Amino acid sequence: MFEEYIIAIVSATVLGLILRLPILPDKPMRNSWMISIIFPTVILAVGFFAIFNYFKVYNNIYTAIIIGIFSAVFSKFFLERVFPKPEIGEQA
Amino acid sequence: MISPTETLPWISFYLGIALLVIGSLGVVFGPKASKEPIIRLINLTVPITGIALIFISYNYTLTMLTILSVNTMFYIITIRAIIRLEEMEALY
Amino acid sequence: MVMIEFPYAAVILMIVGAIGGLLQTRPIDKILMLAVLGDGLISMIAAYQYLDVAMASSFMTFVGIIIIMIGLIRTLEIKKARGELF
Amino acid sequence: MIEETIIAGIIIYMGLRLFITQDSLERMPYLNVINFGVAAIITLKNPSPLGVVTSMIYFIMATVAANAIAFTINKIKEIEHGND
Amino acid sequence: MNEIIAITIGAILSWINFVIIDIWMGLPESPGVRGAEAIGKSIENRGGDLGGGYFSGNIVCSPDASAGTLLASCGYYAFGSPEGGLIAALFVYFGNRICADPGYAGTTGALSATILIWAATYIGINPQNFIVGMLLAALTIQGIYHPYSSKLIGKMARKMNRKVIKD
Repeated sequence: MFEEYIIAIVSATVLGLILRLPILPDKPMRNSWMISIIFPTVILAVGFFAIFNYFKVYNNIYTAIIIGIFSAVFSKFFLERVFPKPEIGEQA
Repeated sequence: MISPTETLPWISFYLGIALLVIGSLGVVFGPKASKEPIIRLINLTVPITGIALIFISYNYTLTMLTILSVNTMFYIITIRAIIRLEEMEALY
Repeated sequence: MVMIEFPYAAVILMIVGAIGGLLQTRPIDKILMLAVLGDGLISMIAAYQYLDVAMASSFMTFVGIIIIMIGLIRTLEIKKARGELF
Repeated sequence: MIEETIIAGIIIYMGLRLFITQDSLERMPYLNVINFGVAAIITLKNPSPLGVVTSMIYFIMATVAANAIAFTINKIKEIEHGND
Repeated sequence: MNEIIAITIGAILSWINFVIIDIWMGLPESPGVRGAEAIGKSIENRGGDLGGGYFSGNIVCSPDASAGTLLASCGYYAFGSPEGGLIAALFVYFGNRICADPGYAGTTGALSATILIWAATYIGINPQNFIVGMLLAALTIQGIYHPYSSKLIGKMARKMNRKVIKD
């Protein structure tokens, strides 16, 4: 049961390294908006694979690899467009 | 003690009628409702909620969704009209 | 042992939201009470176990609240520019 | 069954307390507790995956609305008393 | 009688979880949005602490570790396995990005709450005890009396080296 999660994490990490995402965010780590491997990419991969793991048909290795690739590409190219970084102190 | 899970339609129906009557009186005679039109618009949400409760007591779910979405569209149009009237100074 | 079932809480939320929303005079207090009224409506729908309807109605209720507040801020700015505010 | 009683009691207490306070900024944490209670009891009465997705969407939308209400209170205070 | 003890233990565990993670992620330091700043100043005017006020305002204005703990316990209870907590972490991250927040506190709180509930099921505490316990914990912070709770949070924040940053 836990092997697929580890495979998804490894797949997301490898494709993130190929796409030149940074491993850790900037140094005051709780205030930075930088997209890196350890914060959004791995959590996106684990969360998306947990959704697919609920339907008992799709919990195999190939789905885990595809989910890892998808989460790395999503956090590299589309995350800034879907949820843009706000202006200084602006909301609603 | 009366269990509300059996008498849930009755509670919903009579509460909806009460909200409809109170809300209609509040839209017409509410405090400061005749001076500012946005207060009258805010008061109008209470009878809409009463109508939604009456519909949900008869299990008309699609009707209730329709009236809530039409309510939101009505907000958009009326807010634009109020802003135009404020800009033209034709309100008072 | 005393037992309070859940729809009574929803009924009290809706009564509080309706009375408070009608009798307050400042617009922002009325909007906050309307949020309480929407909470009561969604919890009453969830007591009927229509979960998809609860999802869609929560979306529409809070989007309507945000639209009203945008109009409120715009109206107050126009009144401030005309010098009619207090 | 005791969980439902506790949650309903907390919601009723917070609703009555929100009704009698007068400061509008003091009411915002009480509204937050009401959002927590409703999101908790939607899942507690409907233990299914659709129920928990409903609870999550409700809580996120309610938090966005509370954020907008707090921003609007601050903005109205700035407009009325001048930006200092 | 057994359930009351379980609810008490769940309340204490979830209180420790969300307060420690929220203070560690720097919520009492600065207000994220301007509404949180207004709530913090209001609590300070009523006789409380400014750091605790910013903490309370940040909890109101964006789903932080408190929402992470609540939704992770809801997911664990509905799915019946730890994968509900992971889905809750995903949703809390999306909600944080909508509310103009980086989102570290919410996801960290959801993941740690998942681990905590998974460990607590071996001593007989069910996830619904954690749901009610999280509501009681939020009530003690936000709902009883604001000056006392904000002074408590401010004292804990000063002990954990997360003071209010003054510009």
